[in-house]
Amino acid sequence: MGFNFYDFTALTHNIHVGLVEGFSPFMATTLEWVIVGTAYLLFVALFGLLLVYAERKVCAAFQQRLGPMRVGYWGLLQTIADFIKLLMKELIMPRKADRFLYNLAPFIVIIASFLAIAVIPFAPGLQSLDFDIGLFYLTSVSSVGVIGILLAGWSSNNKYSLIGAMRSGAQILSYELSVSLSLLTMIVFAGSMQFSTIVEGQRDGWYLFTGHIPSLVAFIVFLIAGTAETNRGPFDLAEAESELTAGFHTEYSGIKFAFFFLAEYINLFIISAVAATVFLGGWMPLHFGHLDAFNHAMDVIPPLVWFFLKVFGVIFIIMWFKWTFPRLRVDQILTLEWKYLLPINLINILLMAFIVLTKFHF
Amino acid sequence: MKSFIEYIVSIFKGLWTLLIGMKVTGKYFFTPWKNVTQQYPENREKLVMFERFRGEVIMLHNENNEHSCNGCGICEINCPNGSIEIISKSILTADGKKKRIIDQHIYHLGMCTLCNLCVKACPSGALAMGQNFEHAVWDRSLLTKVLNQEGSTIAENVKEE
Amino acid sequence: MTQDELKAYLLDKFPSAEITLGTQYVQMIVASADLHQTATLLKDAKETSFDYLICLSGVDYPEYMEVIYHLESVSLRHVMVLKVRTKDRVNPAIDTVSDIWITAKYHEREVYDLLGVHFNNHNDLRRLFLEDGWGFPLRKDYVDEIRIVER
Amino acid sequence: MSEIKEVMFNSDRLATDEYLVNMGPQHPSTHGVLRMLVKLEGEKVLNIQPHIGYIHSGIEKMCEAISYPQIIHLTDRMDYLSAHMNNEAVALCVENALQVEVPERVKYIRTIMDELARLASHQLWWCVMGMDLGALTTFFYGLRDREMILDIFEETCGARLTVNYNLPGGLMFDIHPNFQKRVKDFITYFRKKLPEYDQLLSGNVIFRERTEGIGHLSLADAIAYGVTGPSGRASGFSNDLRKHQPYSAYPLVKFNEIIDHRCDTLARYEVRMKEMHESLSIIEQLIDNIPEGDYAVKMKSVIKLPEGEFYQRVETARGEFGVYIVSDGKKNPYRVKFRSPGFSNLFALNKMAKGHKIADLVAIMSTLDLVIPDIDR
Repeated sequence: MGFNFYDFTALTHNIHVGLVEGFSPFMATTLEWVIVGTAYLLFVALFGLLLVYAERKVCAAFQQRLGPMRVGYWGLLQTIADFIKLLMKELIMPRKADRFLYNLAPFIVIIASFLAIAVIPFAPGLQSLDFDIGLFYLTSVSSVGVIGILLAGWSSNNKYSLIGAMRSGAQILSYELSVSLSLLTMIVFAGSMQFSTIVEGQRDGWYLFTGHIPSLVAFIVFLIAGTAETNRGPFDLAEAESELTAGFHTEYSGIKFAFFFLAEYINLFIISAVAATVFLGGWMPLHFGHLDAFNHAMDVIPPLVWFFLKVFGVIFIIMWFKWTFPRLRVDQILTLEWKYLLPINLINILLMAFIVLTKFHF
Repeated sequence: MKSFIEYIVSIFKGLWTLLIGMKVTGKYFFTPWKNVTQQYPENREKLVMFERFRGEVIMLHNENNEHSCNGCGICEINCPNGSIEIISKSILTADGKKKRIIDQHIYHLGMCTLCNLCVKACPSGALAMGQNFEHAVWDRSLLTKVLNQEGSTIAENVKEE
Repeated sequence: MTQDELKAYLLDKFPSAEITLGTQYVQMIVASADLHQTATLLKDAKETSFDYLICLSGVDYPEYMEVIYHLESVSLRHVMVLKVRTKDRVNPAIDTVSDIWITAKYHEREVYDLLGVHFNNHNDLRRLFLEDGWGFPLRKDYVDEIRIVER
Repeated sequence: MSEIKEVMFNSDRLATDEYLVNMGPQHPSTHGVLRMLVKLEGEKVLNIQPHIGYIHSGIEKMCEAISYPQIIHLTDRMDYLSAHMNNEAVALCVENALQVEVPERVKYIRTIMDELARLASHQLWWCVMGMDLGALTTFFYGLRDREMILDIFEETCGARLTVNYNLPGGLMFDIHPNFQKRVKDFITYFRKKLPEYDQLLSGNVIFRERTEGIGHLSLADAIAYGVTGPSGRASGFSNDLRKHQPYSAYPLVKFNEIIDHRCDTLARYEVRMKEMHESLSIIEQLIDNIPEGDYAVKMKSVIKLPEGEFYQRVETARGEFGVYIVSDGKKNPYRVKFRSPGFSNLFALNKMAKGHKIADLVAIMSTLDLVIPDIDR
């Protein structure tokens, strides 16, 4: 059972074979579920904490500050301390809140994020679900989260929450369109919705470079729409703290608030991971056509590192948006989608189809 | 057609202004050594307040534990919020005369607005503003201070009241 | 208009009012019955056109209550002080000028709140800072043994 | 089915109700304890009713019991961002009443300090404006630059915010030996930073979309509501007292009164941005020419004003500040009234924000630059 840092296929395959041989089929499947589920839970919790820390440090650097410095070396343990604090906090519920929906909402939000993370290919062999409709599945499950946000806003019996939830609903419903259409552009180019095929197709060059202008446009549109999808950056209307105090999660405290908070960062990761996979070649190292020496040098860096480098690059850009731009107003956010992004997207798809048909791409 | 061109131009102009904004924040991100944060409790040793900084009212004492307050009460009158109280006592001087001198110069830091009027008004220059600004205490009564030190006496050259 | 010209003009226009040249501005004291009419004239007349109410204050004098209007003309740049007095300390009432200068609406609420001067025809005369049932703290006979420490 | 139809089309059962939202007393964008009852229809603001008085501190009543130098230190606590101008208003009022002529040096220093305070106030306004619109980074850039002014204040006046630097007849101290150098350093530094402010916020397409044509306040309304200061000047209301009733060293300096006729949020924003440039140029004209002389004239230890009424107007960062002192010849005033700019400005909010979105209400409120203790007094 050799451990290969460049290809996890053998490792995962061996674990699977070992389980099937050692246990009954039912037990083997159950154990596989448990192992995969625990791995994802651990990854999400740790990566969420890391992202929160990264966000605080990045925003501090943009603002000429230092950020958290006290807990641990350079504040490394700060988010863990915050998490412990959130765990110990009292769960407060407004008296006239809809008890069931109020409790359900954070779980819907976080489950939607968990479902979406399942199809992300981290490295060769390190992907739990490799559908032939991977991208389709991802766009559909990630939009389930908005139901949780709407429920949270409605059930907590707070006027600010309700306004925030309604804003969020209008926003995510519109921007889902742009996300899907920009991904559709790339599906047209890649000819597949399966993540493994998409990544494999970028062996000789990332789609961002090989797809000419349409894929560049699609990338920019995807970044903007993705930022809006995650309720972040200049699109954080749903929790606009200068207008609605905290928007849809005003009334949540303790671990339920932590769920919303964590879900926001997982969504950020998912959007960045999809951008990295579809446009920047996923775990594929940076390759240029026939520069063999350069390509070999790039191959030395393991795919997992490549993947996270790209993801962090995209996350950094999205954070850069957030800490630079003022927030849009609710009608402007819809104007941007319906009057700018959507027409651009539609033309872009046509252009991409034309390029694919004429084989004009690299 | 004209409006279409305007539409296209507006997109690019808008994107350009956004990029300019990102340039500003990006410039600071990539020059982290220009950060302006002061880490306060850590830099306590190096932290020097300005000499005129008004942190609290203090009474100046020289090396012989002498101050120059003769207890005239002008600071008490000039204080806008009653944070100074002067308690005087009468003693017998060497030549047998009765004389009123200061017993306690009581200062309520909790009521003080640090306006500097008492220091400005003091005719003998006995009061001054101290630079200490860390006044947090666990008990409010600790904020009431006696400014003349234990056993201190009035300096020789101070004009008698 | 200079202060002297303004004084002469006002003396001509409002013979019944008491007009003096104060240290800074021309002062005009009108009877409370004439206030609304006088204020309208001061604002609308082309020669004066006092369209900007700088400040509206109330003072409680021993014999009377006084409301003072500092007026300025934006176009002509002259300032005058209009005063109106009422002897009634129990139920002082003065006509509102909030229909002439909108900002007076809130300044009058403040004067009502702190001095208890009632403004007739004011459409929203509620207390501004303090609770209902509080006294009128800027009156000289106001006592509050808990909050005011005499020195 | 008929049941559903009844619910859908019977207006009694599907009645719409007005949506009342309490903004404040604790709300991030009211910058203090201001409470507004906002009537909404969806996102649209129908009516705003400000409720004030949460930090009413009775300064006017307090003033009746204390002497004039003591009043000055209370005015620090009203509009703490224009503390120096407020102090100066009372000092000028007392000096005018006593017919005291202060030395030229005092006038120069007071004017420089005024403009520094105005700059500090506008800087804070700028960063908070950005924060209200969601650009959090502006907050730190504004505060970073404001720190330099506060250091100048701390070195010369002894305090950063509640400076209490004026006394009737002069100043509390002479300027610190480092003062001129520090101010000049600040001017060169800030001249470089101001274009950055424009790049970050003023030029930003999102910002312009958020502010252009929002919160219209016509000239007639501005005068009727008594909206002064930069907010009034953005409606074309020429009300800069530094020009119209110059005091201290303002008659000696050349500067422009910034007037904009666009009347919207963007105009109010740009008036303040341009005022920062004007303030810098005013300081530049004065800083090298501070005449030698005393920093205060000798006043009696107990200041008694002659019987009468005295009114002094000064231009603070927020607009026209007035002090009305009624004296009966004693050492305490008989009555003091402060005409605070924020008080009049606040009540024009309803006029401006009606019909706009909640997000615009926040933007409009931040361009009015409200300081709540200034309103409540």
